[in-house]
Amino acid sequence: MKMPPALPRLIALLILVAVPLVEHNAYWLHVFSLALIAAILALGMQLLLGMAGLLSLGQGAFYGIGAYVAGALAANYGVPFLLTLLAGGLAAAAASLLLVPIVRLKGTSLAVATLGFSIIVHLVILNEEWLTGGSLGLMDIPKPTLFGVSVADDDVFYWVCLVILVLVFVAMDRISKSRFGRALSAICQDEEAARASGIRLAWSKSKCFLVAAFTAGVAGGLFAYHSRYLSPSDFTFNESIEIMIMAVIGGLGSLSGAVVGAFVVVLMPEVLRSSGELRMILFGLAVILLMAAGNLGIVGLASLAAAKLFGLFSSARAWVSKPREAN
Amino acid sequence: MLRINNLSVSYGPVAALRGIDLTVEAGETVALVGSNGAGKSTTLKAISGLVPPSGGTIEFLGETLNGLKPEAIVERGIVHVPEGRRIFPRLSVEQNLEVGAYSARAAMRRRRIREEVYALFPRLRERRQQMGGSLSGGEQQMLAFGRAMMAQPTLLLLDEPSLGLAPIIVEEVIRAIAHFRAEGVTILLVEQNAELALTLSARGYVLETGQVVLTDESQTLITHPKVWASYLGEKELEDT
Amino acid sequence: MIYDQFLQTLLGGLAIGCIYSLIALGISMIVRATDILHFAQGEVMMVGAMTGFSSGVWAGNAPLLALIGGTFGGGLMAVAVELGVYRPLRARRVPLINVVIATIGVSIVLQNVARLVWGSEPLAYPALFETRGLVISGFTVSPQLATIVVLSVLIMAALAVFFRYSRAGIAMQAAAQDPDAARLMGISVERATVNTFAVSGMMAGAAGVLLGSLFFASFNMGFITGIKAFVAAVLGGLGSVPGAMVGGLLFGVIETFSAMFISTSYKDAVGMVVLILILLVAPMGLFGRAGRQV
Amino acid sequence: MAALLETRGVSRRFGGLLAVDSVDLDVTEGEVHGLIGPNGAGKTTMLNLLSGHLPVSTGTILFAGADITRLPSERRAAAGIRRTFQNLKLFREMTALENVMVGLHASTRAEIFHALLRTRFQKREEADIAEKARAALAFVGLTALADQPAGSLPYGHQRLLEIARAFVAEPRLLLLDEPAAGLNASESRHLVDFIFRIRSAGTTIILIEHHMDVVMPTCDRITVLNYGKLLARGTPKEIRADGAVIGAYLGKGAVAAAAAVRKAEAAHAAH
Amino acid sequence: MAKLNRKLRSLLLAGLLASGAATAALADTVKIGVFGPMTGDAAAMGQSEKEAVDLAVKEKNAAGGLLGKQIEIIYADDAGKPEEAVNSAKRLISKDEVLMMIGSISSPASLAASQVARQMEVPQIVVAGTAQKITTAGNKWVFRSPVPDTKLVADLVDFIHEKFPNYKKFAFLYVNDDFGRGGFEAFKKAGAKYGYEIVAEERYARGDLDFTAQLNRIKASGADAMIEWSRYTEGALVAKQFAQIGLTLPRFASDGVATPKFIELGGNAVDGVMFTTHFSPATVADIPAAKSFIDKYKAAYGRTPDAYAAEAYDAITIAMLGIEKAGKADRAAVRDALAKVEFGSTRGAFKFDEKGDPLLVTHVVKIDAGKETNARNIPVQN
Repeated sequence: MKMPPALPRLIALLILVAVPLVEHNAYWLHVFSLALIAAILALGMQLLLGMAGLLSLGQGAFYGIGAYVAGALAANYGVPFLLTLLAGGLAAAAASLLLVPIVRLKGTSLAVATLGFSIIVHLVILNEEWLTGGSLGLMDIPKPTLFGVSVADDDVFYWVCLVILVLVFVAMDRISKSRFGRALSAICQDEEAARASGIRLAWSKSKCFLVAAFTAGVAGGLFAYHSRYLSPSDFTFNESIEIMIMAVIGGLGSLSGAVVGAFVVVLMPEVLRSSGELRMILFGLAVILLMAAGNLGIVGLASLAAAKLFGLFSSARAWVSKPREAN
Repeated sequence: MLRINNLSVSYGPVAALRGIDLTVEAGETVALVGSNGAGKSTTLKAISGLVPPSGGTIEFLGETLNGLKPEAIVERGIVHVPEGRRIFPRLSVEQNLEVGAYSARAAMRRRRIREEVYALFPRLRERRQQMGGSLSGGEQQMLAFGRAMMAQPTLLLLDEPSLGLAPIIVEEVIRAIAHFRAEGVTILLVEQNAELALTLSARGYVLETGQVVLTDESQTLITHPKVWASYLGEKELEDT
Repeated sequence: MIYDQFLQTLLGGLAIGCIYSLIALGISMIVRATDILHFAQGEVMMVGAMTGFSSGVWAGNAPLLALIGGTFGGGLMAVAVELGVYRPLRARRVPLINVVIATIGVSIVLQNVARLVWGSEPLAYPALFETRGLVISGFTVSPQLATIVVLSVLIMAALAVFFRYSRAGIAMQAAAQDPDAARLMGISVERATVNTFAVSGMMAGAAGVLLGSLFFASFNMGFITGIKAFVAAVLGGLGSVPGAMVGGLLFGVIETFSAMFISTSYKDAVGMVVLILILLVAPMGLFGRAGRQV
Repeated sequence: MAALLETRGVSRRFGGLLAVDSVDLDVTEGEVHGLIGPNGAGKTTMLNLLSGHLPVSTGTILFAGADITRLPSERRAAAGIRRTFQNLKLFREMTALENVMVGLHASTRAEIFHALLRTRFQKREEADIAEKARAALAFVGLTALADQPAGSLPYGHQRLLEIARAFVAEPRLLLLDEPAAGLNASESRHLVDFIFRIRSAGTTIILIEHHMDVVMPTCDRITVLNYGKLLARGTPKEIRADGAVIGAYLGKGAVAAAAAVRKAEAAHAAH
Repeated sequence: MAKLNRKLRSLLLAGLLASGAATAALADTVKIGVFGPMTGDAAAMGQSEKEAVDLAVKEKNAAGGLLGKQIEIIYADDAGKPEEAVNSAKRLISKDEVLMMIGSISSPASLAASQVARQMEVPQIVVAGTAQKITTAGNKWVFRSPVPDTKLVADLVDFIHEKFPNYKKFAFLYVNDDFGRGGFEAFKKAGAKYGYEIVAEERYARGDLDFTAQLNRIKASGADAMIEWSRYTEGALVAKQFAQIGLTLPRFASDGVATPKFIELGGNAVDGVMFTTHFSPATVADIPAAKSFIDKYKAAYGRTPDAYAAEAYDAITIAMLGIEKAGKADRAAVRDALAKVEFGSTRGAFKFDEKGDPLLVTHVVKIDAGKETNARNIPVQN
């Protein structure tokens, strides 16, 4: 008697697909594309934090690595669009191997060690001019083309981002329902019991970092084409913190939550622009208030509200106790 | 003095106490015995306010304690020495004792009582600058008692004071309990070591899976087969 | 000449390190008492610097009043966020990560409110100390840095005395080490937590005044400094008071010496590499203990 | 029958405390071996040493003739040693079925790319372990609750679920740490039946338990620990009749201590 | 569900705004977008930008506005970040439908936004970004108010060569971002002309507080003089620590310190610093526009304007002149008109070169006893 969990997702997808048909404003399309890219980032973070419980503040670094690798390949060697995205993802994944020694750290120690990684990567981007253009940034990233057709128009690029987001979403969904995803959840909920079931912690965690880094790298590649100019100041550790907020705000552990969280974190400051001086204050207050939603997140609250609103059968109770259902 | 009526406590889905009745009169020492998980510690925690009752009432000197915070209950003279001693490992012995006399009713006379503690446990005086965590198990138990003395209880709740201690230390425990009794302190004692508990007490309650199954004079209980059964299995007893 | 440089670098590192220590102490105390990673501690420091500035200026450039004003400003701000934000969140039993993110929200709000209240321009503190270098038996010593080290040491000593002898200080430690046992001793854990925030805010506020007098006060001075202090606290062992002191000093000295001898471009990276190496050997930091952790 | 598990002089030290003090344990293949003793006797520590959750301080552990002393717990799990935990360590937010499927982790192979592409191999493996997991749930009588989050199950069912998670991997040795804790009388009786059925499936069991009405009927042999040392071993009947065991439980020292009480009280009164 | 509703609503709202904006172009105001770091580390510069623009626009509107309409300024905050600058520019152009844009302060933010300006064909006047790249990328839609760092540095080098012919060895200290890096690269290039040798290259990160390591190395480097490319916040700290470790080298600095705040923060430690700028109260004697600007600014905000304010004031003035000259609210016409603007700015006679950079006379200012003085007049030091 429950609403099929796929239905809200399907509706959301249709709306996302329709956005450029309804909204032609370049600014909004630009910001929505940015939100889609952020959603990819947040999905990677959800794998780390929501599924495996690994509080990593290194995602911003992988995002930067992906962006610079994709951007540099496109700008300097004319590598085609999709290949540069793949290269960005792979480079980030390769860089994640550097984190293997620290995956055994927990909680705060892991967070701060990965924060340190973010800072180091930022400094490399800033200081290695020969590689990244240094503080003056990486310019002249060409417009993206797909099989010889330009996909640089705001609406087309938006759809490209959306397709990649959907692919990543489906991938994460499949992972979460696989042996690997179960192992990560098990690690998250009880490491000792996971070991007692034969799960190798360091191995699984390293793989988790690798997949999340790849995702962030692809998002970085998209960002390179979205902005077409990369500057070190877009890849500070603040980025990592923002990604963490995205994953939590929508609903920890929920894939839809990650997407919604990314939209909130990207769109809210833009919507709040009209409030002028108070903009960031309101944003900060909103973040604090949303945290009161607990682990339900926005998606959990929304489905709760929906369930209440429509008096949907008897499912309300199940929605509360199982926010995961709602994603 | 203490009157417990139909007290129930649940931890999530698990019912730890299923409606127990219990009374302790002023100056008495009463033992609560029973095997692991019978609900002994939970009873003490409910009295001292650490866990909220899901039903029933706890009355102390005519006042209902339900809903009071632990720190308010301490102010009424109920002092709970928890299982596992729970001394503060990164405070010195002297600081631990100081914390014992934190409540307003105990703070006034803390210097004098501290001397009494040191007189009773000279080892503590020797080690008064050491961190609590660096003491041996026996010394920690002494410190826990000293801390309770500092609190100057009218009703003392003791949870497994002999647990994990060598027999020679158990004698120290007995000495400390005797001290409290001589001071006229009422004691509710939880012990797995039933013989010890019943030797020290006048009356006892036997708990099993959250219910009082038996209550009587300690002298009677000490030979009662049901007590034995609650430890080593009832069914087996029948065919012995 | 080279000794002179070495000593100057060391003194500079120690002075910065002292300021990190003061902030890190607060971060550590808060973690110990509540498990919260307080990302807004740097902003509390900033508020201290600002209120210190305002009270100092109001009182006609009085350094002592600036210090007092900053200390209390920081303390009050920390108590305000505890009572206004963290306690209500804890009461709702939200997961710890939510509270941690709320601290980031607090940091954003404080920074931007301070920008509106005190403006976006940096504020120059009145010269609290002599700024010219003093040459003592061939060594150039900055009285300003020396004063900061001395003041910080005094503040930390006062904190040690407070924790060691005062009933409130002992109660705060007891509540942090074993909240249930502390309750059984009649300690209100809620009040002890507020006290913890107050003391940690006061330390941060004092650090803000010292930092402000050494450099200047501005609405954005807290974030980076706060993050560095955070790293220092983890380096020393989150939750350990001596760890926070040593971690802060160590981090400050590493920072200045790596700028001196390794690379100014990568000086922050050196600190991070040291941090990661230390965590690999001692996952809980130098003075860390297993135990209450996130 | 051959010894499945042997320990030789196994000790574990925590700071100054010897929690387990050179214990020799022999567990025969196919038996239910009880491990009892008063609170704080070192039973759970011993179990943690056997499962690899704690490293031994000294001594060796042999499993099916192989030295596993240095093997980490996940490798021991893969080798066929499974356990439950005294304080229930379930994956609370996963469904009961998923919990049991995690138990089969070590015997499955599907990698990430299988999951991403939904390969036939992955689908078959998933169907396979889901079926096995359902069978295990049926075995403990939880079929109806397969899709409920583990954390929302009644306590007794959680205990059974944890056993199912350990049992589903068809371990050679199953370590049960106080499985009856928190169970009511009828649940305990159910547990006793259940242990018999696991045993008849050929699994060797080490059982830590306080509830003697669970231990006595199920165990073939019992080892008693006290203060970390081996106090006695034998059949349930022998153990019940052992004076040292009774003393350990009821406090033999206490009789002498009682005299001390009176003396102390008299002294205090005089003072 | 609530999520969907909200999204729908915001979409509807956006649609309404877009259609509203389309009509607004015909409406009764001339819209100019101004963006810069209103929050974040560079917020003080954004503040100067906003104040200067407000001042100019208020005055113009009081005098009847532009093209017979009032000027409406729409501010956008980019927090000094390129990513947000792009958002701001896109928003100003396509949502607010501004006629043209002014901004930003930092080079990366200005550069990133200039790509939007180019793509969407909207004129942009950069307020303070000095990276040469901004105008050399062949982007005809971008102009800038300050001179590029290459020119500024070349003028400084000429000045040093003229007044201090004996200096050959230099220590260069710079902030490790586009600004400092640009200054350093320019100095290397310009100094080569006179055979200058760089004996110490030292950098620091934005927001750093301690510079003793760098200064100590400079002290040991045997340089004749120190060149420093800092903004005034770090610059003031450098000056203080310079004094504390007992350095006495002559110091030359960038226009990043061309603000009264530098002296306020640095106190007597900044005495003796010589810096290049195009705007300083010390050099306004012959520039009537500067004098009146300073007076008006002081009257409005109670403080002396800094170089950022002057650059922003000139930028908005150029914009207004250009729009007036174009005679219609048409972006292409405005662009062409802007290129031809010539007027007496707060920094002297102003006109753009073919790349869109201004042709201005560079001044060198020496701080003397807490006052900015014109260093042109100092005697040659042998």
